[in-house]
Formats: sequence, structure tokens, C-alpha cells
Amino acid sequence: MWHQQVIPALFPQIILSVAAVVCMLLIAVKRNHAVVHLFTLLSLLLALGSLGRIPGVMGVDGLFVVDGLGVFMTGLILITAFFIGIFSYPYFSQSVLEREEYYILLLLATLGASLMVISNHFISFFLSLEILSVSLYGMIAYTKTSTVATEAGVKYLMLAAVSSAILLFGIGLMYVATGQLGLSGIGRQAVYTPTSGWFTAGLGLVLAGLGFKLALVPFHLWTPDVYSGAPAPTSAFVATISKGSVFVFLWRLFDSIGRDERMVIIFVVIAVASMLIGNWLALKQQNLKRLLAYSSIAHLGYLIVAFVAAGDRGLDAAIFYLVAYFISMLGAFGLISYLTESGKEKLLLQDYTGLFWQRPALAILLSLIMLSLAGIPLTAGFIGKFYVLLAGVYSAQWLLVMVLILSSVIGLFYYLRVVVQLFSRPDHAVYFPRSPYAISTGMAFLVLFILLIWLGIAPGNLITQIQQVVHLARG
Amino acid sequence: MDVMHFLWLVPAFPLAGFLLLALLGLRLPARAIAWIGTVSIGLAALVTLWIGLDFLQQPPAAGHYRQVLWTWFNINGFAPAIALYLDPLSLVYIFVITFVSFFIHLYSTAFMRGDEGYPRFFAYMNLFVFSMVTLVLADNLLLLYLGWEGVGLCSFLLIGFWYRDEANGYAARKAFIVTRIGDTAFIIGLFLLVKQFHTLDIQDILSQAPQVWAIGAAGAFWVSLLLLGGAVGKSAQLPLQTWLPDAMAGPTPVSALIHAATMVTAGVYLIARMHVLYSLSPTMQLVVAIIGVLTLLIAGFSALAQRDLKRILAYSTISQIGYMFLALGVGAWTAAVFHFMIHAFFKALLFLGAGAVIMAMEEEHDIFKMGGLRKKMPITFWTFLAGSAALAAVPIITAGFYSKDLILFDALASTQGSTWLWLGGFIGAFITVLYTFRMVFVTFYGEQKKVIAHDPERETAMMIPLMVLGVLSIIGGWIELPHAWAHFTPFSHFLESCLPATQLKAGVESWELWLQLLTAIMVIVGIYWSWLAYVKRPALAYQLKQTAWGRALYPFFYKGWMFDQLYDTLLVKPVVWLSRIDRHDFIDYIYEGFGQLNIGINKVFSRTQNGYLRWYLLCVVGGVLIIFSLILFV
Amino acid sequence: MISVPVHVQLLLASILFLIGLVGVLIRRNVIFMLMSVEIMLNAAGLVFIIGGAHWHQADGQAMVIFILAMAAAEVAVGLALILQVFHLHKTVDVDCLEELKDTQS
Amino acid sequence: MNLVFYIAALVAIFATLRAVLHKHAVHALLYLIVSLLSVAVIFFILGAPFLAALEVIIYAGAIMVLFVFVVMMLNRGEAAVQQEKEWFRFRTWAWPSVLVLILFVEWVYMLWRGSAQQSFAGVTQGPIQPQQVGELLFTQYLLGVEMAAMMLMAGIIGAYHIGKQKQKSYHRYLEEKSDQISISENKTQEVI
Amino acid sequence: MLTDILTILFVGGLLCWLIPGWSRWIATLAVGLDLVLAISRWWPSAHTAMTGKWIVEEQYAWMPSMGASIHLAVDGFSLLMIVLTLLIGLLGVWISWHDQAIAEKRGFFHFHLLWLIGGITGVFMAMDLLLFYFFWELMLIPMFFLISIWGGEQRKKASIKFFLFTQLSGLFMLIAILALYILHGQQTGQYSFDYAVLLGTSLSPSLAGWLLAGFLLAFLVKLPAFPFHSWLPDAYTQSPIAGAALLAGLMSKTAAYGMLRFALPLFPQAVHAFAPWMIALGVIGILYGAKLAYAQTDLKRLIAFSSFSHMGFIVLGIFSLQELAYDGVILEMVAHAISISGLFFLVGMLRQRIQQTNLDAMGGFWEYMPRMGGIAMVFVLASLGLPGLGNFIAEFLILAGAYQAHVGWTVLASLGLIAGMIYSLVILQKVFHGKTRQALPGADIKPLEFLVMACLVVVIFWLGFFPQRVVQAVDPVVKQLKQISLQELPAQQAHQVFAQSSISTNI
Repeated sequence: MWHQQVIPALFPQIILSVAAVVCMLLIAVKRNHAVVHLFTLLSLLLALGSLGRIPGVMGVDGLFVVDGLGVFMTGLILITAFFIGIFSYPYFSQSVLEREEYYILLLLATLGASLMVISNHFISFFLSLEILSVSLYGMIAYTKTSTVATEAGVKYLMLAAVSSAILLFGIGLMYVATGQLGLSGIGRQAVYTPTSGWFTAGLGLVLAGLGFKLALVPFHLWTPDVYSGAPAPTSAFVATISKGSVFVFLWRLFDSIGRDERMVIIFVVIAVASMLIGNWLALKQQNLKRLLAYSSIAHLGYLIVAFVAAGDRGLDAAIFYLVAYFISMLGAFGLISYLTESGKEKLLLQDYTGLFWQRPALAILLSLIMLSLAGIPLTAGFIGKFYVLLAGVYSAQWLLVMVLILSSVIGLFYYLRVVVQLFSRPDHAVYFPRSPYAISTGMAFLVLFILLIWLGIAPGNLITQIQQVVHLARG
Repeated sequence: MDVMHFLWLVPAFPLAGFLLLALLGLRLPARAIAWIGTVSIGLAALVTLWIGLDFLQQPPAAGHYRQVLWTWFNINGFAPAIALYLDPLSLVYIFVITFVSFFIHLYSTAFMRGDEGYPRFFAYMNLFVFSMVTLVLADNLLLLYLGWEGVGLCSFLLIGFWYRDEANGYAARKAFIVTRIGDTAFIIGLFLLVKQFHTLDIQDILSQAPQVWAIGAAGAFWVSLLLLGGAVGKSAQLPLQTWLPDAMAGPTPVSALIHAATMVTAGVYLIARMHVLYSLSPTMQLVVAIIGVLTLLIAGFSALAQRDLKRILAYSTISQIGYMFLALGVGAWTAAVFHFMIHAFFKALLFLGAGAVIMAMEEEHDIFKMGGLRKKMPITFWTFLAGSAALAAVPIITAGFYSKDLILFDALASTQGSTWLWLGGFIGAFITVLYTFRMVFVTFYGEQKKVIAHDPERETAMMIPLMVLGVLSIIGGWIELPHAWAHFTPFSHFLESCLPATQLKAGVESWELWLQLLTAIMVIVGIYWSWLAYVKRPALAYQLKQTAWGRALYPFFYKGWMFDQLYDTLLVKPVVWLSRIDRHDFIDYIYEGFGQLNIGINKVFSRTQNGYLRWYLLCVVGGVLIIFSLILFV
Repeated sequence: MISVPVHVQLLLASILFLIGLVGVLIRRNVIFMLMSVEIMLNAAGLVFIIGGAHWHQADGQAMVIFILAMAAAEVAVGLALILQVFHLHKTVDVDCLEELKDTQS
Repeated sequence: MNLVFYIAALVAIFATLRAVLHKHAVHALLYLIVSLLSVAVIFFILGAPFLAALEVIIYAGAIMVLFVFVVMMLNRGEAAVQQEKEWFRFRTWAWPSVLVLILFVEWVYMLWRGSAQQSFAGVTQGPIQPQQVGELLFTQYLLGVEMAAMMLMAGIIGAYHIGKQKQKSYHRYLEEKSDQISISENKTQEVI
Repeated sequence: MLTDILTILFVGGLLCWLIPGWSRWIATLAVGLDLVLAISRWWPSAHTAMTGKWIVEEQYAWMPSMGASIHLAVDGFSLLMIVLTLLIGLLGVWISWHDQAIAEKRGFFHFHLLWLIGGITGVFMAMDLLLFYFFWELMLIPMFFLISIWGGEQRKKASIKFFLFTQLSGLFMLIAILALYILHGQQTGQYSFDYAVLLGTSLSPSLAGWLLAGFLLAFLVKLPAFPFHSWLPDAYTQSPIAGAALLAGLMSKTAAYGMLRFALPLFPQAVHAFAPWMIALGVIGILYGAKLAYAQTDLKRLIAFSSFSHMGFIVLGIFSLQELAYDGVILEMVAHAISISGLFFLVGMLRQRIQQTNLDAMGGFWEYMPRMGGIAMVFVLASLGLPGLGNFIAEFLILAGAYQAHVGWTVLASLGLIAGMIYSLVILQKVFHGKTRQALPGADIKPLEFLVMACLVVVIFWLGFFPQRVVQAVDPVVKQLKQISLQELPAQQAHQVFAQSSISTNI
């Protein structure tokens, strides 16, 4: 029940909730983009700082478990949200709409995600998922005068609602079968009813619901449309935080109920399909945001390889992979936000022709990101992929490992296509705007750049950190 | 001080000449180039003479001298060295090489004057002499192979010396590649030797081989076959003889030096050098003899039909080397080497004479467009006649008689000889007479058809070599007289220490005089017939050409028995065709196909992203269906 | 109380759920789609009630309350979006929303 | 009571089907309300009186009213019915229905298999009273309630931002035209 | 000292980028300094047979929790390759000194060049398998950029193709490395990527076969060997000159190095089972490459395919598992690096003069560039294996070694000598001989170019006449490899390697 330690354990989440409310009040007092922006960033930093105050592993009401994994992921989510906050400012300052509400939604969505990673109960999971989703509806359709944003919003809303319903029905069936809503309780019960029709049917439906959020094949079709329709910062959020948090819950769920052989087969099928189809879809894609969307489908497939591999190694691999993936995606969408000119995003690859000859630093960052996504050494993505492969080989998932290799080569093709485009000499004079808000964004890019390289060359620290986190989760 | 220690100077002088010319040639005046080119060879010749005299006076105790310069490489005891080996055989060879080279260089200083490639020419020629000397002096087969390929390279470079004409380039390439085919067999032979003996030292191999292999052993057979491959290629014997006639595209001194006197006899040297292996494989020895006979016949007939002065000589060269092979095949090692030496003299002479004629005729090669040069170019005529006589083996007075007669006798009389081999050689000799004197009569007799523009006889540098070689072509044979006449055989005696004497059948010595008589008659008949057909009654040759046989055979012989066409159809065309159709590498299409496949798949999946929300929903339902099916049915 | 077996109850929930699903799939009117989603959510709620009844727990009901809240929030945003769509496109036909798609190159 | 359950179930199924298939939006909504009411009955039977009440008040009452509002706002009348008929073609509904039918078969099969393994014969204990639910909500699930609040806040802000129309100076008859212009402008800008 | 070499290169690269105006000098300085460093260690050691295993060894922590460390070490073989890399790197910098094709963003060019050299050098130093893989892939990135930024007309396609091939194959090697790591960890409890540690891992024949296959795939693609060569013509022809020289001259050698250093010692028994197949691939490569080279109408493509053909000798040599052949392979690595660099430099000089590399546009250049022609001749002759030049000794030793074990294949491979001559002569004759197609007065070789080419010429003659220096330096490696040939499997067991197709249960 309630005792004093609960509050410090949930410090970040509490700070975020309060910040959201305060933010709303700030807007009510006076609309000022810069103030709200700064406030959001500060509160995110504050939440991040409060992570240090968390006393240790503890459960809260059976709804949450604040363990190493949760804390680490909360931190990751907060940092990512911080970057998205930075990228939002130049993006929305050009917009004619009210921009301030976006930050409330950003805070709320971050709240939802940070709650999800510590959820240990279907009710808390469901609610955090809905906080995230509902905020995202608003964030995706935020530039409401744009037909594409609205369209993306409608598509996401409809699909998310249907998948939520499917997920709920699944949870319901599992509840009927076990009489439990807490993960640990279900885990206990699942031991007795491993092959129960209701339970497996429910689990299958839950899987479908989670698969939708993770954009795994065959629930992936919304991704490109939403990514390309939504404002770039939102796309970054959808690509990173929303997936990462759901993935953590997926891990917790299957850790408690055990990885049934049939479930593993389903995951193998899904992973193979995601890796291959995601990369195939991106192969000839000319729209950078869609390309990133397809790439994210494939990346989630790689993550599922780590998931199937399971164990500490799998979790290590998955977390590291997530970190690398987050950095890359953030950088990519950050660049798109940064290069947005009076509300018009540069979407087509050909818009980026010759970026190198105009803005070499940006081009090098973007190519590094592409190489990281492709898993080439010197970048964080390489260590991530290496780690996943290690986990896959360790658990002797040869099929997955082989498909991973083949599909990552297919993937390499389009990443390189982007890179080559950046470096090709333009036929005509190209102009890339210098955003007036370059300082903070530039710093953010610099940090991402350094992180990409640093994690690619000397990942030792982070790996050790992650390994400790994993032990904390078990202990 | 031991004179032998200066052996390394023999290759070193030409090499130094080459390096000087290659590095500085473009900056030096023509005179300096000529000096460097000629003097370097002259010095080498002097050193050779010096060493040779020393060798004769005080032969080394072991019968040979070995000079190790440095170890090439040493892999677990397999250690070929850069080392020189001098024994009577190599001494004869370097003697011939350096002296003939010297005269040809001398000749060239005048012949090549004014050519823009003057420095290049002498550089290549010096490099050639270096390589040839290395080949001959090599103590192991790997170094020999270095010289072997080096001479091939120089041959290539000099055939294609006038590089602007693509035909020359083609001839050069052909020469290099065809000989390379033989060389490849050679090098495979080396692999076999390495495997068997773990060494390539010639003397080691020769001393070990009889212990390892019995007579007729398969190993010996294969090694000698493979080495023969190399020899056949370099010496333009059947079946790799086709390159030599085309090699006449090079400057005439080149033809004289490389394609008559020295390089083409490298094969003879190789077999003579490795004679122990051939002795161990009688089959191969017979093969050598048969190749020799067939080559000398085929080339002889071809020479009979040629119109190009140099091509006649080229076929004649092939044919004469055929004699050497015949000699090697019947175990008459010294006879082969003897004929090599004599042949070097007279064939170099003939080529140089031809060069003078061609120079006078302003690059006209067709003998039927010449004529009546006897009076205008007396020195050339008389020396050419001396050479021709030697080639035709006019009895007693020419050197060629002694060497060729020895071979013919041995072909019949040696233990490995037979009537057939002799008969082939004899017919060949007759043909030799016919084409030689056809050439002489057509070129120098009859009426003059062209004015001499630039009289080569005024060039002393050209005439001296002609005269020296002319003298040698006459008197050179006297160092080895037929047994039937007198037991004066210093040449074979000299070579005895490294080449065994010919094994004769019992009681054959009495045949020798009869055979010589037969030869003499044959030569006279031949000369008479040529005189009849080309001077007295030229219509006779024409009529003969018009008979059914003539019409069929003349083009056949003219084209060298159609070997070029045969190889073209069998080898060259298929390879070229294959290259052309697969220029873009069919393997690449496979990978491109993979790429296209992926793009096709991309198109298929891309269709699913059609933007319709209801379709997306349907796919979600489909996904649920798939998950359920997996749960139920897997 | 009642003796209807649980699987029959679940069958009812499933039928309602699938009817909702069919509705989402076959209606081109966005409003109808949203309605159908509500049917699905309602069916899911029914499952929780069934579970709660059989395990005799209040958790199921609590969950349904949360579902209700979620449905309300979703409908609010959904309807706002539908209005915006109508505003921009002058139609509620969902098949008209196909600007975002892969263009065949 | 069993009979009531079956009757309510049949009504619910029938009303839901009508709601989904009906061409007229308002009629469909009314059918949906009927369906929700009958589900409320089932809630009651299954021992959840509090939820039955909430179902009626919030679902059938509040949420459906929202729908009615929107339908009214769009105010598309007979033309809309006509259009619905046009949209409702065989090829529109055939494949999804087949797919869902297959899904239904598998679904039922799984439920049936589950019932073979876990048999619960109906509801045996008494109803769960509202106070039990309330207690749970304010003790263990207190944080959940807070989260629901946050979720609603997100919904409200989203709906507010998206739903808010800009003040426009034109007369409402002109509005349509100006909107069309803005659409075409948008289209040219955002074409991908 | 090893880290110094790498640091100088990588930092030098960054400096080049930051100070583009001085990039040529910085690059010269960095590579030159490294070259001096490397030679100062190699030259003495080549004189005398080495005593210890490594001449220099350094180790630093990298990912301690995974058992990966920055373990650098060199013996005579590695140092030889490093010296070679740096030499060609330096010459590459010089030959592109005035190259107009890279005038734009020159600093960035030199950055990539130095990092490429650094990557290659790293490959030759790494004694930790993960680090090896790291450098192995690191090489690709600068190479990719060199092609895709400063390459020819088809640079996009070429660079991507190159990257895809090498990356895919590299991943297979990574899998093999990981599997080996895990197996060793499971057997001994020591999870480490260290070469020395993994060397003695005992593996079942089928498993060893699969792991070896993973390694070989990477090496065969990079080399490239027969069916994996498809990327080569495009990449070689499209890359800038210094890049092409490094690509053909050294990156391909990293593959040969990898086989000798890693593949063979790690899986000595599986190697025997693979040898016949590999030899077949090598021989097919020799002949097929030669045939393709002959058919080309573009000089660069021709040279590219000639390189492919020569790589067949390396495969043949390695898998004949004979002492002579090992020495031959190492010599071929050095000699081919020199000769192919020379040829590519030559093409570069020609392209600077006539702006293309099509053979039909060339002919009779001897008239205007006799010096360049002479130098070209040396490299052409090296390529066709003329004795006296380094390549001959190498090919001779390879074939002589291979002959000890595989007569038939060796005889076929020897046909490659003929084929090699056919296409090599095309280079000389079509470019420098024949009718003069265009007048190029004053186009003969410039002093700096002459210096570069002279260096290569001297080295290749030196190799031809004094290969003992190299043979001595690599003696310990060859001795080690020789042990492998003694570990022959019984024929029956070797058969099982292919019979068992699944290894999933073994891990």
C-alpha cells in the first residue's frame, strides 16, 4: 500500500504529471512558445534528475515495479523526449497554429511511456498505453490544417482503437482463464494452464495488440503513412519511445508467463517477416520518412530476435539495440525537423541531393546515422547488431540469425542509397536553410553524433551499465 | 687470379649496356648508343674468349666451373641460387652467342641508323644477349627459365619493334604467346622436378635421376615430355612452329640473331643439357626424333613455296632446327650442338645478307620482284652464296656439309636411328637444296627489276660481319671431320665431358662414305634442277605450279601446311568467341538477378501500402488470423 | 444466479466483438467505424465482467470502468478528428483518405 | 435468469448487427443504444450492477450522445443514406466478412477447446457490490485512477486542439469556397 | 608503437579534414612517419630469424565484460604487410597530388584515404577476433566514400554493390566469430575473443566446417574468388586512383592475410575438407578472370579482372596447404600489391591525360610517352609473370607447391600463365603500340609520378631477385601453417563434414 517510498520511486512520473498540468496553466495564463518549450525541457531534465532519488527495486501496489530495467528505460525515454522537445521548437516555431499544446501532449505521452516501462499489471499497462496513444492522436494530427497530418491521425486513431480493443479482449480472455490481471499472478497461474485455449487465445490477441504498437508485420501497414503524415518530432516519438516502451512491457509479460514453444514459433515467424518485409518495402522508397518507417519495422524485427533469444544476454542486447536505435532515429528525424522550411518538410530523397556540398556537417551526421541503422562499425548500430547476433547465436536461433544477416544486407542497400544521394553532386544549385534556432539543435546533433561514435568505438561502459541493470531487474 | 671468376662479366656487360641505354637512351646521341650497344657485347665476347681459352688450357678439375652470385631464396632447403655454370656445352653456346651477337650488333649500327627507335633497339638487343647468356650459363632450371623467358620477351619486343604497324604487334604477340604455351609445359616440368627432387639444380637432377628412375620410368617420360614442350615452343618445332615465319616482322638483324642463330636453338640447348632425362626415356627420345623429321620436312616444303625472302629463311631455320632435333632424338648430342654452331654462322649470314638485299630494294621482301643483284652487290652475293651453300650442305667445301652429314649418318647409324628417320632427313636435305638455290637464283640472277637506292655495300659495318660469317660458314666445319675421313674430332672431344658420344650400331662405319656420295649427288641434282627451273627455263616452274598437284599443294605449302588456320579454328576463334559473348560476365547477371528479384518483391509489397485504412484494418485481422492459425496448427 | 456456461458467455462477447470488427471493416463512413470500435470495446468490457463474475473479483469491473474512460477519451479525439476530416475533405468517406501511400516508382 | 440472459444476448446481437449494417446514422445509433442496454442487462445478470448502471449512463447516455451530436452537426440527411447505400457494395463487404468468418470459426474452436480444459458452470456467487468496486478503485487501483485522469486530460487537450476552428471573417456561405481553396493549396504543398 | 601507427593515421586523417589546404602534406607526413616507424621494426627482424612469436605486442581494455580487448600484435608477416600498406598508401597520396578529380574537398579525400590505410593497417595488427572484424568493416567505410564521392560515372552503383557484397560476407564471418566465441566459452568458461585463446578450441568436424565456411565467405568475397567477384570490376573501375590501388593492392590482401592468420590456424582440420573445393574455385578464378580480362575494352576493367585472375593463385596456394605455396602466397600478396598498384597508377596518369580509360581511345602512346611506356612495360611483365619480377617467384612457388598435392588442378592453373600473358599484352599493345590515335605532346611522365613509379619498379625488381628477405621474415608463420598440413583428417571423417548439414543441436 501507500508508504513513503512510493513517492520517490515514482518521482519522474509524478514530475511529468505535474509538469503537464502546470504547462496547461502556463498556457492559460499566456501563450508563449519559448517559455513553454523551456519549461518542458526543464521538467524533463528534472524528471531525469529525480531518477537518482529512486531508492531501489520495489513494487508499487502490484501495478508497477520500479527495477533497474524500468529506471534505465525511464531515463532513456526522458532523454529521448528531451531531444524531441529540442527538435520541436524550430519545427513548430514556423507553424501558424497554436504550438504550445504540443508540449503538454509530449509530456503526457512521455508520462505514458515512462509508466509503461515500469508496469507490472495489465491495468497499469492498459492505462499507460492509452495515455500514450491518446496523446499521440493529438500529436500526430497536430498540424490539423494539413490534410496528410489529419489523415495520419485518423488512420492511427482507428487502427490504434481497433488494436486496443483486440488487446483488451485478449487481456479479458487471459483474465477469464487465470483470474489475474497482475503479470506475476498471471505467471503463477500460467504454469497450471499452459495450453488453455482461452489463455492462448487471449495471449494471441494480446500479441496482436502489442504487435500493432511495435509495428511488426503483419500489423505494420500504418507505420509509413503515420510517419510521413505526422510532424517530424511526432514521428520521432512514434519511432522511438512508443515502440521502446511497448517492447519493454512485452519483455516483462513473457518473462513472467514464460516463453512457450508455440509462442516462440509465432515470434520467429513475426521476426522473420518483419525483418524481410520491412527491408523489402524500403528498398526503392523515395520518401525519407517512409523509408525510416520501413526501416523501423525491420529494426523491431531485429529486436524480436533478441527477444526470442531471451535471457540476460537477450535483454542486454535488446536494451543496447534500443539505445543505438533511439539515437539513430532521433538524429534522422531531428534532421528532418531541422531542415523543415516554413512548415514544408523535405521528404524526398532527391531533396537531399548534394547536402554534403552545402552543409557537410549535416550530411555526415545523416550518413553516420544511416550507417548506424545499417549496423556498420564505428557506429553504435554496429555494436547493437553485434550484440543481437551474439544473443541469437548463443541461443542457436540459426534461422533468425541468417534472416537477420540477409535482410540487413537488403537494408544496407537503401541506407547506402540515402548516403550516396547526400554526397552526389547536385545538378543545380541547392539551398538548405540555416535555421535561426540552430544553437540548441546543433548542440543536440553534436551530442547525438558523439554518442553514435562513442558507443560504436567504446561501448564498454554502457554494456557494463546495462548488465548491472539487468541484474537489478532479476534481483 | 682465376680467370673463371670473371664469368659473371659475360652477362653483366650486356646487362650494363641495357641499363645504360634504357635509363639514358633517350638523351644520348646515336653514335654513343651504337658504341654502348656494340662495345658491351664486344667486351662480353672478349671475356668469353678469354675464359674459353683459359678453359681449354687448364680445364677445371671437375670439368666445369660454378659461380654462385647469391641465393635466390631458400625455403626449407629448396634453394635455387643465382649461379653460373660453365662447362664445354655452355662454353660453346656463349661463344657462339657473344660472337655472333657482336657481329650482328656491328651490322645493326649501320642497318638501323636513322630509326627513331635506335636506343630502344640496342637496349632490347643487349637485354636479349644478357638473357640468352643467362639461359645458357644458368646453374639451375629456375634461372634458366628466367633467361628463357627473358629471351622470349626480347623476341616479342623486337618483333614488334616497329610498333605502329598493328600487324607487327600481332606477330610479336603470337610469337610470345605460342612460345609461352611451350614454356608452360616447361614450367610444369619444373614443378614435377621440384616434387621429385626438391631441387632445380641441373647437375643435381642429372646425377640423381638415373638413381630414382629406371629406363622407361613414367617420371622420366613426363619430365622429358614437358621439357620438350618448352623446347618445341622456343625452337619453333612441330606443333608450335607457326610463330617463327610471322616473327620476320622484326628488323632483319633481329631475325638473324634471335630467330636464326641463338634463341630458337635454346630448345636444342635445353634438351642437350637435360640429355640424361631423355636417355632415361627412349620413347621420348624417339618422339624428339620424329618431331625433328616431321618439322624439317614440313618446313622444307613450306620454304619451297614462299616468295618472301625472310620467310624462306624462317622456314629454313625451322627445318634446320628440325635436323638438330633429329640428332638429339637419335642420341647424337654433339652432332646437334655442332649443327647449332654451324647453323648459327650461316643462317645469321643469310639473314644479314637478306637484310642488305632488302635494304637495297627499299624494304621489298618478294624475291620475284628482285633479280640480277649478283653484279650490283658482289660482296653480298658471294657471302650469301657461301651461306646458301652451307645451308644446302654442298659437300666438302662448306661447313654445313660436315654438320648435316653427321646428323644424317647418325640418324641411320645410331642405336636409336632408323632408315625412316634417315630417309626423312635425306629428303629434307634435297628440299633444302631446292629452296636454297631457288632463292639464290631468283634473287641474284636473271634481270634486274629494281634500282638500288641505297647501296648497303658502302656500309663497312655491314659488310664486315658478312665477310666474317661467310668465312666461318665455309671453314667452320673443319673442326669435326667425318670418321670415315680422319679421326679429327676436336669438337665432340671437347664436349665429351658433358655430352656422351653417340652410340652407333655395330658395323655401320663403312656406310658413311656411301652416304656422303649419295648426298653429294643429291645436292648436285638439286642445284641443277633449281638452275633449270629458275634461270634456264623459268616456265618450267610455272608449268609445275599449274599442274593439278601444284595447284593443290602450292597454296597449302605457301600457308605453311595450314597450321595457322587449323589453330585459328580450333583454339583462337572459340576463345575469342567465348570472350566476346561473355564480356559482361554472366556471374554478374546472377547477382543482378538477385537485385531485380528483390526489387520485384519490393513492388509486390509496395502495393500493399495503398493508403486505404480499411485494407490496413483487414491486414490486422489477417494478422490475428495468422497468429490463431499458428497457435492452432503448429 | 445463472448457469449459462462461461464459454457461452464468451461466445456472446466474441460475436459482439466480431460484429464490431466487421463493422469497422465494411463501413466507409468514419463515424460508423468509430461506432463499431465502440462495439468492440464494449464486447471486451463484457469479457472482463464475465471474468470478474466467475472469479468473483471486483478487478474486472474496475477494468471496465477504465475502459469506459478510455472509450470516452478516444471518442472525443476521434470525433474531433472526424470533424476536421469533414472540414478538409467535405466527406466522411474513409477511402478518400489515401494521400499517404507508396507511390509506385 | 438463464432465459433473460439468452433473450438479452439475442437482442444484443440483433441490435448490434442492425447498428453496424444500417444505412441511416441516427437509426444505427439508436440500435447501438439498444444493444448497449441489453449488454447492461447482461452485466446485471453477471453480478455487476454498478457497471450495468454505468453502461447505461455513460455509454448509452453520454458517449452515444456525442455521436448523435456529430451526426447532427454534419447534418447530411437523405443524401447521406443514399451515399451509404452506394458505398455498401458486395466487393466492399464480401472479403472482410469472409475473413472475419474464418476468424470466427477459429475463435469459437479455441473457446470450445478452452472450455473443455477449464469448465466454469455459470455464476454461482452473488453480485459484486459497487462499494467493493469503489474500495478497490480507491486503494489498489488509486494510481490507475490517476492515470485515467491523465489519459482524459490528453484526450481533452487533443480534442480541443484538433476540434477548435479558427475564427473566420467570412460569411458562412463563403466559408466552403475559401476552404476549398485552402485544400487545394494544401494539396499542392504536401503532395508526396 | 602499434597504437602510435594507428593513432598517427587516424589523427592525421582528422587533421587533413580540418585543414584541407595542407591535407596533402599532412597525409604525406603521417603515412611517411608511419612507414619509417614500421620499417625500423621490420628491417632488422627480416635479417634474422625471429625468436619470439610477436615482434611487438600491445593490449588494452575494450569491452572487458565481453572478453574483447584491443589486442594488437605483429610478427614478420604482419609487419611486412603493414610496410607494404603504408608504402602504397604514401605513393597513393603522391600519385593523386595533382589529380583534378579530387580537387574538390581534398581534405575530406585525404581523411578517407588515411582512415582507409588505418583500417587496413589495423586488420594486419588485430589479434582479437572482434577487433579484427571491427577493422575489417572499418576499411569499407572510407572506401565506400572514396568511390561514391570521387568515383567515376557509375560510382553510385559501384560503391553500393561493393559495400553490399563485402558487408554480407563480413556478417557471415561475424556469425562464425560469435559462434566460436560462445563455443569456447561454453567449453572452458572463458569468454574471450582473443586469437591466442581461441586458437585451441576443439570443434566437431561438421561445426568446424560451418565456422570455417563463415570465415571463408568473407575472405573469398573480399579477395575476390570465383563466384563472388561480381563487385570487383565496378568497384575497381569507379574508384579514384589511390583508392583503386589500395583496394586492389591491399584490401584484397587482407583477405589472404585473414585466411593465413585466422581461417587456417583456427580450423586446421576443416581446412582439409574444404581444400579441394577451394582449389577448384581458385583455378576457375584464374582462368575465368583471365578470360574476362581479355574481353574488356576498358583499361581499368581489364586490370580489375586481371587482379581477380591473380587472386585465384592466392586461393590455390593457400589451400594446397604446402610450404612452398605458403611462401608463394605471401610473396604474391606483396608482389601483386605492387604490380597492381603500378598498373592502376598508370591508368590514373593516362586518365589525367586523355580523360578516359577506354582502350579504343588509346594507341601509339609510346611516341609521346616512351618513359611511361617503359614503366608500364615493367608492370605488364610483372602481371604476366616474367621471371626476374616479384610475381614470377610468387606464382612459381604457389604452383610448385600446389603441384605437390594436386597435379591436375595445378596443370589447369598453369594455363593461367598463358592466359595471363594474352591479356597483359593487350595492355601494352593497345595503349602504347599501334597507330597513334591522338597527339599528346609533352605528356610523358612528370617527376613526382616518376618518383612514385620508380619506387614501385625498384621494389618489384627487388622482390624478383632478392625474395629471400621476405621469405625469411615470414618463416615463423609458414612454419606454423605447415603444422596444419600435418593435421590431416582421415578421409572418412572429412566426408562427414559435408554429410552433416545441421549444427543447431551442437551449440
